[in-house]
Amino acid sequence: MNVLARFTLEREAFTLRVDLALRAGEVTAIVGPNGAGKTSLLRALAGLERISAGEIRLDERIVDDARKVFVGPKDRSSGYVFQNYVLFPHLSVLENVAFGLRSRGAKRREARQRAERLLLRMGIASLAARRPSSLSGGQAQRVALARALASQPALLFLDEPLSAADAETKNELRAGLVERLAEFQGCCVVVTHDPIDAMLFADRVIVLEDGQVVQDDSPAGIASHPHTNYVAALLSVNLIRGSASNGVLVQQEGAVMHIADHSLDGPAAAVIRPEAVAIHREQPQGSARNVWRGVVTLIQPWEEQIRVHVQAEPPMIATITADALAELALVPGSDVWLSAKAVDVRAYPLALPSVGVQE
Amino acid sequence: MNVLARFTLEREAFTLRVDLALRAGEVTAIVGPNGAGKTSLLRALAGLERISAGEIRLDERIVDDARKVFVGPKDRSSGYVFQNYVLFPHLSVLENVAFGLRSRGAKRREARQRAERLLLRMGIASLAARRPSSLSGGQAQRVALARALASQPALLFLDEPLSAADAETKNELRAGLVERLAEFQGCCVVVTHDPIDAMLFADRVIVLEDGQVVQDDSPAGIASHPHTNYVAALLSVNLIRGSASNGVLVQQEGAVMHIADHSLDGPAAAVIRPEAVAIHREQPQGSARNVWRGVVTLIQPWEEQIRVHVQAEPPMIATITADALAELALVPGSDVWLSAKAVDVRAYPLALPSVGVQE
Amino acid sequence: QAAPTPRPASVPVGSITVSAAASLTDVLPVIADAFVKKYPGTSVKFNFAGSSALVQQIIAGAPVDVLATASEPTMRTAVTAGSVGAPLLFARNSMAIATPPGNPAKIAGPWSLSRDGVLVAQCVIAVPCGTAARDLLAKNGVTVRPVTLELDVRAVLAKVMAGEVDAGIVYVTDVRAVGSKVVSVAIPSERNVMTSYPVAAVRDSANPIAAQAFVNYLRYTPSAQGILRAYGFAKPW
Amino acid sequence: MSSSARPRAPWFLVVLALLALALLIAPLVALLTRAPWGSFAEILTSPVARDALRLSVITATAATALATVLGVPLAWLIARSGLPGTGVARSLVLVPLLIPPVVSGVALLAAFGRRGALGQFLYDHFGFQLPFTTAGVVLAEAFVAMPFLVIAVEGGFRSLNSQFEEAAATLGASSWTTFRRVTLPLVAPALGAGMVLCWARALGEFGATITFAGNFPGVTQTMPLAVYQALESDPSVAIALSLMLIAICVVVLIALRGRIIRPLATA
Amino acid sequence: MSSSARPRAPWFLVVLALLALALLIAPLVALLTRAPWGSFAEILTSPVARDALRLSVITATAATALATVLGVPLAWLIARSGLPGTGVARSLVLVPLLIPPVVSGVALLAAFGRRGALGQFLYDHFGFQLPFTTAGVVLAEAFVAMPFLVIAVEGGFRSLNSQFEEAAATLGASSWTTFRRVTLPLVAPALGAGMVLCWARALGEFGATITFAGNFPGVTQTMPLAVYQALESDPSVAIALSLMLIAICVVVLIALRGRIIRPLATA
Ligand SMILES: Nc1ncnc2c1ncn2[C@@H]1O[C@H](COP(=O)(O)OP(=O)(O)OP(=O)(O)O)[C@@H](O)[C@H]1O
Ligand SMILES: Nc1ncnc2c1ncn2[C@@H]1O[C@H](COP(=O)(O)OP(=O)(O)OP(=O)(O)O)[C@@H](O)[C@H]1O
Ligand SMILES: [Mg+2]
Ligand SMILES: [Mg+2]
Repeated sequence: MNVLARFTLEREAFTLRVDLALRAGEVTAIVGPNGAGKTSLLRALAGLERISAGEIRLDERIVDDARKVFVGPKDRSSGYVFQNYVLFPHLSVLENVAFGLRSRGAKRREARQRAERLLLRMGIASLAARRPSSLSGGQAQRVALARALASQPALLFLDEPLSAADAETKNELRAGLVERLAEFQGCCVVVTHDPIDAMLFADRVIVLEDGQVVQDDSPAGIASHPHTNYVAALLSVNLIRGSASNGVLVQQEGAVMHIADHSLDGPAAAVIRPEAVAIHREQPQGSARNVWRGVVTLIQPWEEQIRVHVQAEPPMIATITADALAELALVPGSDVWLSAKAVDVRAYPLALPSVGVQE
Repeated sequence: MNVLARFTLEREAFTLRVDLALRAGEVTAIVGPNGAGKTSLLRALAGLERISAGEIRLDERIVDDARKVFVGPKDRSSGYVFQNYVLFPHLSVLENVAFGLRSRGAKRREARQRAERLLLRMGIASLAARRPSSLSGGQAQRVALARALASQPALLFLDEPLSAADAETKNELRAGLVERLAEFQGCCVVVTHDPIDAMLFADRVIVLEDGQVVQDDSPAGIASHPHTNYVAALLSVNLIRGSASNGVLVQQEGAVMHIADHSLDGPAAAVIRPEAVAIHREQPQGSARNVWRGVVTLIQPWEEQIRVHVQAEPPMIATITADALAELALVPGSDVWLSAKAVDVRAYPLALPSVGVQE
Repeated sequence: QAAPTPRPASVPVGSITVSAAASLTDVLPVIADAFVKKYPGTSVKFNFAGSSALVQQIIAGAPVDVLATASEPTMRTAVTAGSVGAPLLFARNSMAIATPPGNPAKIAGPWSLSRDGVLVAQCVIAVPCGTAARDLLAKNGVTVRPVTLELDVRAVLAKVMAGEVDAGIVYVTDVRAVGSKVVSVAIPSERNVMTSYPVAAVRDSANPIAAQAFVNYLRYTPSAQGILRAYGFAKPW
Repeated sequence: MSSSARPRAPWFLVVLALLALALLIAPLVALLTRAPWGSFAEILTSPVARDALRLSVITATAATALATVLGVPLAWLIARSGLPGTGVARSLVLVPLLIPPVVSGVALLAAFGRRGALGQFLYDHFGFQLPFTTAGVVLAEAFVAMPFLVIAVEGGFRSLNSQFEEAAATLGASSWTTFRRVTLPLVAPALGAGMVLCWARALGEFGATITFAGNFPGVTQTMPLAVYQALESDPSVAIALSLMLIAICVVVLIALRGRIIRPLATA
Repeated sequence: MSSSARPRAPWFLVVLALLALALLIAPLVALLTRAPWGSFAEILTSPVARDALRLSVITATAATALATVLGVPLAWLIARSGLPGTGVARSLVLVPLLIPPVVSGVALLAAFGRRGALGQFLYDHFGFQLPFTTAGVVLAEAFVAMPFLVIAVEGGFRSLNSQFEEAAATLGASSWTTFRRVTLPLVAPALGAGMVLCWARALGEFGATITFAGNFPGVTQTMPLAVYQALESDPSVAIALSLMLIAICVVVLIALRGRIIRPLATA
């Protein structure tokens, strides 16, 4: 099923404004900070929330036009996996999974049989008789997914499906989800806080901030050309935004950064990978074109290396080795110099046709 | 304050058994899977739960001996930051922070003034008059910390202090916490699911699994010598456990792995970093001593590279480049060969004096 | 004829409280006004409730001075408990049949009550008006199956007024009190039964002189008896 | 077994709570001392007592059933529908709590009596009258006791997380299916509590019953009416009957314990 | 403003709910049609009505205060203390709901009357007697109405997350401080609901009051007693007084709305 969503949803102190087309067979990830409107978007698409203006179409059929037409969630043939699963506590796992089939008119026996087959396929047949309260987070997640998939919806919504799981369970669930979503023929939307999930599941990533779509791209596009600080932080890279001309990127705050691409002109952004930022205790006298001062705020081990957060203009995260850390004798509060070669400051134009960053 | 905890805590289907000494000025991280008993341990130390046998001493004073002696939480001079903060919803931020001071006998004015000073020091003075319900997760976390610290406890317990925050907020909070904990003179215990936090905050990491301490070491020690699959998964490395002799590590399941260290003998574990595992479509004819078959289960982008999960004996996660992925044409379900050089299989003895891994 | 009034030992003054049966709610305040007029310096307050509740209260030490009940058995309970002095009968009442306005069931006398389809309300035997109703029906030789046995006579009357029943066996005084809201079917005195209202001074009274004065006033003065007559009560003798 | 370490109760509160218990218990104990223990068995096996007890249990149960069938939808409407006028409806629910029961009886007569606005219609068209019938007792008890059920169940609906209903809707359940298979099972504890309160109140109902339905042994004379009647002739019999009523209730409550009384409040 | 998309109410439930409302409203409307509108003002301004109203409001408020001071600790003990015997205490709380109010009056006389077990002690040592005084009215009303408060507040305590109390304990608060500064403010909604129910029940109390405290105008004659007395002489006056009682309650409830009635159920 294709989805066309072009609407505004207003709340007391919050407005969500989107204009999206989602295609069948495509998995779209929605990422964004707390309170950006990710859940609200999903709820509006699923019919759990009414929009204030605009319209939502499923395959040309208008399901919400903010006035008279409103098709309820039960008639949108959508499956929803809630962030906290919301399994029915008074029903067994099997009854939970059979619920949607029964609701859509299947006979009791047939519904049970189909639910059993699905549980089997998803490898959780042994849980059939259990109550949701006795399931671990990972098992509950699988049951919630089975429940949503049981009646073969054309639309699937997943709201932070992995947030409750611990590290090991998460990996296990991730593998299962990837497999399941690859099978899924409909249109699927996944909300997540986790960059790995966004990259892993999605054919397309939509970044939502403060009720606005600020970026809408392939996972690779998002990863290589982050538009906002939020995405940069998500990907653990440094982002600088400003205006480019003659090989120089000027930030609004006034900082100047040399870039390799001299042809770039106008609004632009640049990413600097933490590995490309060097730290010095004295002002460096090398070939690096960009050199600036700062104060260390945080030192954190990261994989086999060390990440150093530096408050500077612009602020940076630099990755150094443990040896380098010891040699530099850095502690939070140390004054340092940063340097980055122009060639490592990967710049790209910011302006996009429809997605303006209003700030 | 030093803590001596040598006790058993029994629940219907769960037993927590610990024998720990925690030293003043030291930050201890507790990590472990869901349901391992991390929160239970903290609660017993704070006096929110009674132990079933054994004893807990704070600086030689017995505060719980499972029989007659039981010193309640209010007399253990401990501060507790709950996982979900548990700020008092009917009090303002200032009143929340002043609560402990008032409870411990300070006059209203004095308590307010001290609370105000603390808010100022923690950079949240502007929130003083707000109600907890209007705070963002990050702000609430800071207020909870301020509240716990206000009456200058000798013991500080933090239960997953960052779990509710989004990626960006998390980084910001982390920086604040590191600073705060560095200042803290007492004994501090932090529960976390996040390896970064454990490495970042802690002088010492205790791994709890199924109510047992399975590893108790420095962050570096844990990182280089994980003892269990949980820790290995946490650190994103491959772990093999078995018995070593003559440069061979034999897994219980029967798989054999060549290691560089020929002197190792008896129970041992080995880690193989994902980068050290090579993937081939055909059986490789190289120098690698360890070669075995498997099936790809999951392919996930990770930083600039790709992680491939392979179901094999033993199972592995391998990191390859995007180019290699394209060249090998891997999809979930592909049959592959794995190889690892003996020199990359870093083995170490497993047996520890007191912490046996009962499985 | 007027009975001789015994001379009070001294002049009654001060306040008294009278516990009285609910069926005296209308008449007693009027008599009390006359009493106060006769004995300036006195005042009378009332505590109206069911007779048996009043007796319970007095046995439990209620601060009242006079007890007036709607039947002799309840008064006897109080006397037996030693809570009140010797009772005097101060009024009697006879029975009447009340019907809703228009007398839809065409009740003509006690014998009509046994007709099929006539809904009759009466009091339960445990209360005075129930005993009287039973005696009345026995005296007239009719067997009636009432639809309800009310716990007090006003409840019977309420059912009649609401038109829920076709007839109710009540006191003459009750019919008079509600005026045109019911129709009264009179019962000739030779076929009727009488009940008595006793009054007594309470032993623990804080104002025994005024209490006894009120008892005597009620029983013996023409003005009190006149008011009682005006409200439909019969002479006590 | 470890127990969660509860804070010790402040003595202050314990003293007040014990005073409260004393206030509740003292009259009960006093009743026990006044009970005619010698003739107890005789009183309780008398036909009047048996009839009244049977009728009380039947009518209180029927009234609870009626109040449940009507009250649960009302509670749901007030708590969940978001329809206009629910605020007014919520106030109206409290009215039977506020009027003295005897006046409730008068009001019921005015509405459902043979000459009452609705009762006349019933009588003229079906020859059916509610007063003086067992059905009338049930109606009077339901009128007086329904608010307890509605208030308790409304609380249940209100504190129920609406996510469960949303989940059911996304699974294609109609609003009636959702109500029957999700909402109702989830408010079971509150419903149980409400039904217990309703049943207890109906069992003790006196004023509205006698005023509306009258008092006839075997038809409309429930236990409380028998108690009143006994009070007129022999208070000790009244006490014996009251104790019997209490005993039966306590037995029922204990029998339902865990299933209903425990979650009574948590719901 | 967007509104959360609520499912439409099944017509079935709406019909039943409207029937329930009809059952509750019809008697009230019928009462209104019977009210003596001509002499309404006169009746309501009569000294008897004014005295009774004043006394009713004062005693119901005092009884609510008493029930709150004693009942809140009792509810807390039952819900939270974990002391043995709380199950029994919880059943005992329901007893006043179960006994007919007049029997409650008899029981109160047996316990607190001048010849009663406790009353005699009070009278002999302090020359103080409760029955037939305004204090007695308060006691009778508190006895009958306290269970409502206890049940509502116990529900509040029970559904309160104990984490808040644990947090207070880790901050060094004694159990009394915790109760006063954390627990009590957090159950405020349930407490409000309980107090409203308790007040309404006390305001309508009749049987226990007239038996235990008598029917003395200005001293113990509350509105329901005045209604009863009026019923003896002029039922329309009784209806007028009842309507006044309802009106006052509704005004009070509306005045408290949002503060108490709204959270009534959510608590
Ligand atoms: N029921 C509600 N009433 C009023 N405002 C709401 C409601 N639910 C959410 N909001 C507000 O709407 C905005 C968007 O909320 P939403 O739940 O969609 O965010 P989100 O992106 O899902 O955030 P998170 O990552 O925290 O789940 C927020 O500012 C939030 O405060
Ligand atoms: N109140 C309780 N009653 C009974 N069992 C409990 C209770 N609380 C926790 N448990 C059980 O005790 C065990 C340890 O729980 P605990 O909360 O300490 O785990 P945890 O390590 O903090 O897990 P998580 O990472 O999920 O917070 C679990 O098996 C859990 O099911
Ligand atoms: Mg969300
Ligand atoms: Mg935990």
